[in-house]
Amino acid sequence: MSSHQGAAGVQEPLEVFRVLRDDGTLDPEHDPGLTTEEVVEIYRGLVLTRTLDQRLTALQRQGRIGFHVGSLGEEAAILGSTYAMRDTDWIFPCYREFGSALMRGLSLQKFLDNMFGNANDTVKGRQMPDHYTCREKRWGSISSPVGTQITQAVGFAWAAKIDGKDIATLTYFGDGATSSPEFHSGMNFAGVFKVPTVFFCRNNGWAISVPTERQTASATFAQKADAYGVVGVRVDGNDLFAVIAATRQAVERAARGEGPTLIEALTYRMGGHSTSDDPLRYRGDEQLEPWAARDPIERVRHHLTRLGAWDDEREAACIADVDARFKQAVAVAEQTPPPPLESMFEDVYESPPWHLVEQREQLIQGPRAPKSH
Amino acid sequence: MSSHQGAAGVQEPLEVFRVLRDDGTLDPEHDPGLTTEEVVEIYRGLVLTRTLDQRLTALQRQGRIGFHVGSLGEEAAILGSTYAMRDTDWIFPCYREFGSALMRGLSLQKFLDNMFGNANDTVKGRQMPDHYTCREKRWGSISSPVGTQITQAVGFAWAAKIDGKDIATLTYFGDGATSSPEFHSGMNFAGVFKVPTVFFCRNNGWAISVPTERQTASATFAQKADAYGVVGVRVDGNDLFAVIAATRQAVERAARGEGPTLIEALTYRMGGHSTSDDPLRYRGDEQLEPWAARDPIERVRHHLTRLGAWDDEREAACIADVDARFKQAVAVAEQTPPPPLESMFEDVYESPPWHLVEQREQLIQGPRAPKSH
Amino acid sequence: MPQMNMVQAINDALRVAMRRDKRVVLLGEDVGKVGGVFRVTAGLFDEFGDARVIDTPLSEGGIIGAAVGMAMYGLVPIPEIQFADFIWPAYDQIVNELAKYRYRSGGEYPVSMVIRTPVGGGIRGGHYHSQHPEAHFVCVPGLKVVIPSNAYDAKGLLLSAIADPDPVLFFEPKRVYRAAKGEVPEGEYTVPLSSAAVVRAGDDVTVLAYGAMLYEALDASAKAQQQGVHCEVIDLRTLWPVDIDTILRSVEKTGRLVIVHEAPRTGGYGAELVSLVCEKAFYHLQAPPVRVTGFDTPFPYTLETEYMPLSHRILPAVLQVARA
Amino acid sequence: MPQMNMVQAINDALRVAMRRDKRVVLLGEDVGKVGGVFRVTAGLFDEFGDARVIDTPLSEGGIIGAAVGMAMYGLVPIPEIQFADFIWPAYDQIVNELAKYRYRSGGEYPVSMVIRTPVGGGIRGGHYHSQHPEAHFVCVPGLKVVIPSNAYDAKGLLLSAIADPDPVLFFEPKRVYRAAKGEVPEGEYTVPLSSAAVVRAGDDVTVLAYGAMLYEALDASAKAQQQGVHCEVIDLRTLWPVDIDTILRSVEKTGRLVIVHEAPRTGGYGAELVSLVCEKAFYHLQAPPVRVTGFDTPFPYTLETEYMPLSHRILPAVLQVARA
Ligand SMILES: Cc1ncc(C[n+]2csc(CCOP(=O)(O)OP(=O)(O)O)c2C)c(N)n1
Ligand SMILES: Cc1ncc(C[n+]2csc(CCOP(=O)(O)OP(=O)(O)O)c2C)c(N)n1
Ligand SMILES: [Mg+2]
Ligand SMILES: [Mg+2]
Repeated sequence: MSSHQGAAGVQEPLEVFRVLRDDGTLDPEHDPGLTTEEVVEIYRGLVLTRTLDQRLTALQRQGRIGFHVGSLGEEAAILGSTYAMRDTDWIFPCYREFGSALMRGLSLQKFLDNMFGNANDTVKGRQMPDHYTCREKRWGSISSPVGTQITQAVGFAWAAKIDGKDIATLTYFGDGATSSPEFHSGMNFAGVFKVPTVFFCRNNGWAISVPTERQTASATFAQKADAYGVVGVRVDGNDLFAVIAATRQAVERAARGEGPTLIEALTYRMGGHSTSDDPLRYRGDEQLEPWAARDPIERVRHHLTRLGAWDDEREAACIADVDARFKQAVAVAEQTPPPPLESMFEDVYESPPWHLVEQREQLIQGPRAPKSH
Repeated sequence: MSSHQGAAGVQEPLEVFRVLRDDGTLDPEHDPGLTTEEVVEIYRGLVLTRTLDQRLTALQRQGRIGFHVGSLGEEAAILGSTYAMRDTDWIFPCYREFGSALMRGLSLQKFLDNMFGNANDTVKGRQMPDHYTCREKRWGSISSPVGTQITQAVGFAWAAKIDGKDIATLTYFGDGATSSPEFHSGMNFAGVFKVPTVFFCRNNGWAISVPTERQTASATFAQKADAYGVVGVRVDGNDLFAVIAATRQAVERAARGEGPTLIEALTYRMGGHSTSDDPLRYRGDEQLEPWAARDPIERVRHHLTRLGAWDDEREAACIADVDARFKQAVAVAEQTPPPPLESMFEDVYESPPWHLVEQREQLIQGPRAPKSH
Repeated sequence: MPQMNMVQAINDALRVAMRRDKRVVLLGEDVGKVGGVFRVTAGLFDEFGDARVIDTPLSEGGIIGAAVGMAMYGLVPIPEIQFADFIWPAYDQIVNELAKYRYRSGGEYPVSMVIRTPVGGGIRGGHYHSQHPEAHFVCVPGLKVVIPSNAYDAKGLLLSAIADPDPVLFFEPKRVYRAAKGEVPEGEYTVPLSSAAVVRAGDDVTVLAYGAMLYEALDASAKAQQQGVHCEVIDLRTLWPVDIDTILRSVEKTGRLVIVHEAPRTGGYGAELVSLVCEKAFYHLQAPPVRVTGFDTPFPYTLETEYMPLSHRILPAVLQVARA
Repeated sequence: MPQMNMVQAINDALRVAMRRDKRVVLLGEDVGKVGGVFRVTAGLFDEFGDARVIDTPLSEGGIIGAAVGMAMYGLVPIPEIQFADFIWPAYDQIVNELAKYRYRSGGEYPVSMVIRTPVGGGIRGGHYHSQHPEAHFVCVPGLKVVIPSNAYDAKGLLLSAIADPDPVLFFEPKRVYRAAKGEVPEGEYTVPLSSAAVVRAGDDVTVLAYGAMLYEALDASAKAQQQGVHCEVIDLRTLWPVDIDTILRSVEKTGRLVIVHEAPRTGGYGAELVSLVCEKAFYHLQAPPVRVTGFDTPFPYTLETEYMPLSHRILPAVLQVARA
């Protein structure tokens, strides 16, 4: 059976995999079988993610941080897929998945340190906000250029395979990134070498102002898998349980040595591209409505409420808790000084060659910039 | 109907389109309807192409030219597709299609001038052999880097579309080139903007020493079209009539405003990658046998012989004619001096800026290189 | 004459060119409906439509490759790369194709276009929204490299670049996109390529600068003047082919040279300027030429003002060279 | 000691590294079964198998991107780019990712590898099989750039590069792949990075060269000697970070400088050398430094020996500088 037929055999191309029904119950055939406690735990993460998004956007509007790129509306796709990966697996992020990093164990404080680019920032104030790193949690390094992490995720998982270790990688990217050369090479190499990578495409409808129909003429992103002999699946990205189930299947496939999976998570970017963007220039708010009606967090809440595991009181307490922790972390981050001058010259190489030593001295001996932070 | 289904509707992915039967007759349903004279004319081109290939390889072995990259076994795919394009259409070649250029009207003399890099070479002795240009025949410029012509062919056809002209482009590339970023971007842009480009993939089994199964895990190259919402077809590349019919359909589709087509022509590289390559290092000669049995030129000859339109005598005369013309062209090319020194500084810009004027004077006033040609 | 900032002046140049010549088309990411992430193409989609102001898929290589084909056809493409930091996926098409097309085809296929892209730091963009990559293009035969420092030049240089028969990299110093305001004539006019401007006359030290750093050079020069050092500040405007005559005329007068650029020092464009001056005016030099540049590190975020060669770093260099 | 040419020496270095360290893997186009189009990896596929000597699909960006991921995992990838002319599709991964990884991750993800690629002209390859692109990499903070001129150094430098914690571009001058023969020790040894070699001592003119052009510089220097001009010829071996001390020591002695490289002059690496010397030894210079380089055109085919800075062009430059 050709891989073409193989992929088609799994599902028709336009079919969307769903588990969480409108009435809040789960399709028993595909229910990933989480305990209620586990679902509550993830739900708290969803609330944390959304609340932080709102608070960070406010901080940016106040001019206290320079930038934020949020995940409004995409929380279930992001947290569900990260949840489904094993602890031993590695995540290669795009720039929109702070919810994933926090779920993996990046501390809120470290996250905020990065948003302020202070001396405690894991990336030493060298990158924009939302470009932290968390190696100890097997979570990658964020690059602004679109798509570059994709081939890297493949190389990492391929290396593990060469090394005989059962480790998979998951890489996040958007619909726009499917047009990048890295998507093409990453999928192709993964297909040829049966690399255990999960390609997780957040199809959120937009690449800044460019809509998906301008990104590709293919009917779906999932079907692109077929061009690489890779299995592709299309999942309701606003359905936490479907995302978990589909990602788990992909990891299991990887662990069985069957290679990569492309998951297209159908979701929607409910905010602007970032705090620098004004989506009203190119998109009417009415376009949000159908998606608001299928809000990924509301849907889990409905499910939990039905089970009696959540209510307004717990919701309020949860948000209050986030707010308190956030306030505290912001206070610390804002008081932390900027990285020291000499840190600018560290990590270019393992140790600074003569020219960087010279330049470091020049900077330190020289006058300070007037608007230095 | 989604494009996925559309493409699938045309043919099953593994089906190969054929017209010329083993007995030398044509499948009447798909017969492109050429007159016998037309077929004879193309056949002469096939013989010309193959004979030149052999003669040029010999010249290289004698050290009279530096390099040759031939098309042994791929002649029908190359000439058939060029034949099917309208005169007003443009060809964006790879490096292996001198048969196409000659068919379009590049003179044998100009071709040989390029092989010798002499003063009459259309590219002024600046590029390696087999890297000529023929704009007056709407035939592009050859680049050694794999795949770069693909997006350019798309841009050209797109420009014609913007300009309201009924012009299509055909671009040649190999199976290896499908892994390049240019294939991905070219197919994607063409799909999104419904650009009238014919993507002609010569699947000749190899990218130098790398076999197709190392190039992609997809069962066919044609099915890659689907990832871009583009129609893909798989054709017997050793069947002149099938290649002509499939390419004509693609051009007609383009002319109707229906956009691009990807044609995978199944053929085989019967020689080394180029005169620099020794295929015995990675491929047994027995692998050639099934393909030799379906030699694209023999098959047309069989067809013509059956019609009484060709015989051994005509074959011998045809080859003798090629040889005579070749000898004559080589003699002229070999006697033609190298390009003048100052030509090195032309065409970097439309007119040489101060620094190139300076450098030109330095070179001309300075000593000559000992091994100058 | 209307007052415009650089964004408006570039927008105006594009409009002028598109009105006059149907062959001019814009393409890039977000250049259409939204008018560019810096609003440089604002309003052009509405005026000229989707066929001439084209939002493309996210592929810089595809954008430039397609533009090469468009230019071969006879259109005049003006592709935008959203940030210069994202030009690298198109580098192969630029270096191996665009720059060499005329040459490699023996003149049969001249391919020209203007690649517009915002460059430079000072907007808190970290190392992926601050690069200033002129060195990567000046070293490629066949390309021209242009960078305006003010609104008037931006429009005039862009109109020259669009009319130019060769491929031009048109760098837009985004730090002064809005700050560099001035009078800009309506309609057609050009500022010729390869002509530098002496923006401040002086006899003591020649300061070569361009783009956003020109203002820093001017600021430092004003401060140097208070200490009795008179700088001649030259806005190069075209980086390649550079206006060597204006540079030499100045250095022959001052005998002292300071070069300012944001990009890292090593292998930077400043090295070429030092070398050219040494080759052509060595015996006029009374002190070693000095480069005031970004450091040899990726562009940082929090410390960006310490990284950049701002006035506070130019001034001591000028004084040192003057007194050497 | 066995005699080896440069191809054999590099092959031997790879074998030594792979035998000693299972983490070392090779990947690239045609590096496997066929052993590379220049046979540099010959025999390694047979010895180490398909998982460590990997023929990849045709995508340089994929090769380097995957190698970055492999290095993050902890392997020691040695990707090959078949010709340096084809490195541009990987330029984004090299410039924006590989070079910046350690920095941008605050040191959490050091990513090192050795990218091997044949460079330079003289093999009748025209402009797509002759490029010598060091300038495009020396200007990128975070990269190291190495180029041997002989078999001994090739092996020793490659073993150093493989052990180095930073990413290294390892350029192989293909014009002398087979001609540069010499004694090469078996087994392990290293030639340290960032150390130049004085290959000919002299008091009159310092000549800086590297790779295939070193032989041309030596030839010109021998001829200059017959005219009474004594050149000190330095093989730079590592282009960045360059061994500045060795250069300065020589220039402080000779006061005269000639730089030779195949790449085009403008924006070339020679400009950085001129600038460094001017900054650090200006008052020792008794004549303007001269660059003898490829011309500012794409690399031609028929006229390649006229294009390249061979001995016949170096000699007059040396004499001119000596007598200036
Ligand atoms: C190579 C590259 N080109 C352009 C950009 C500018 N840019 C940043 S995000 C973005 C859109 C990405 O869209 P998508 O991949 O769908 O991800 P999303 O932002 O929707 O999550 C663009 C064009 C970039 N960062 N990198
Ligand atoms: C970008 C690039 N990488 C590598 C090469 C070296 N190279 C030349 S031809 C070739 C194989 C191409 O194979 P394919 O596309 O199948 O075309 P074919 O030669 O079989 O016609 C390679 C790797 C190149 N020319 N360009
Ligand atoms: Mg998106
Ligand atoms: Mg092939």
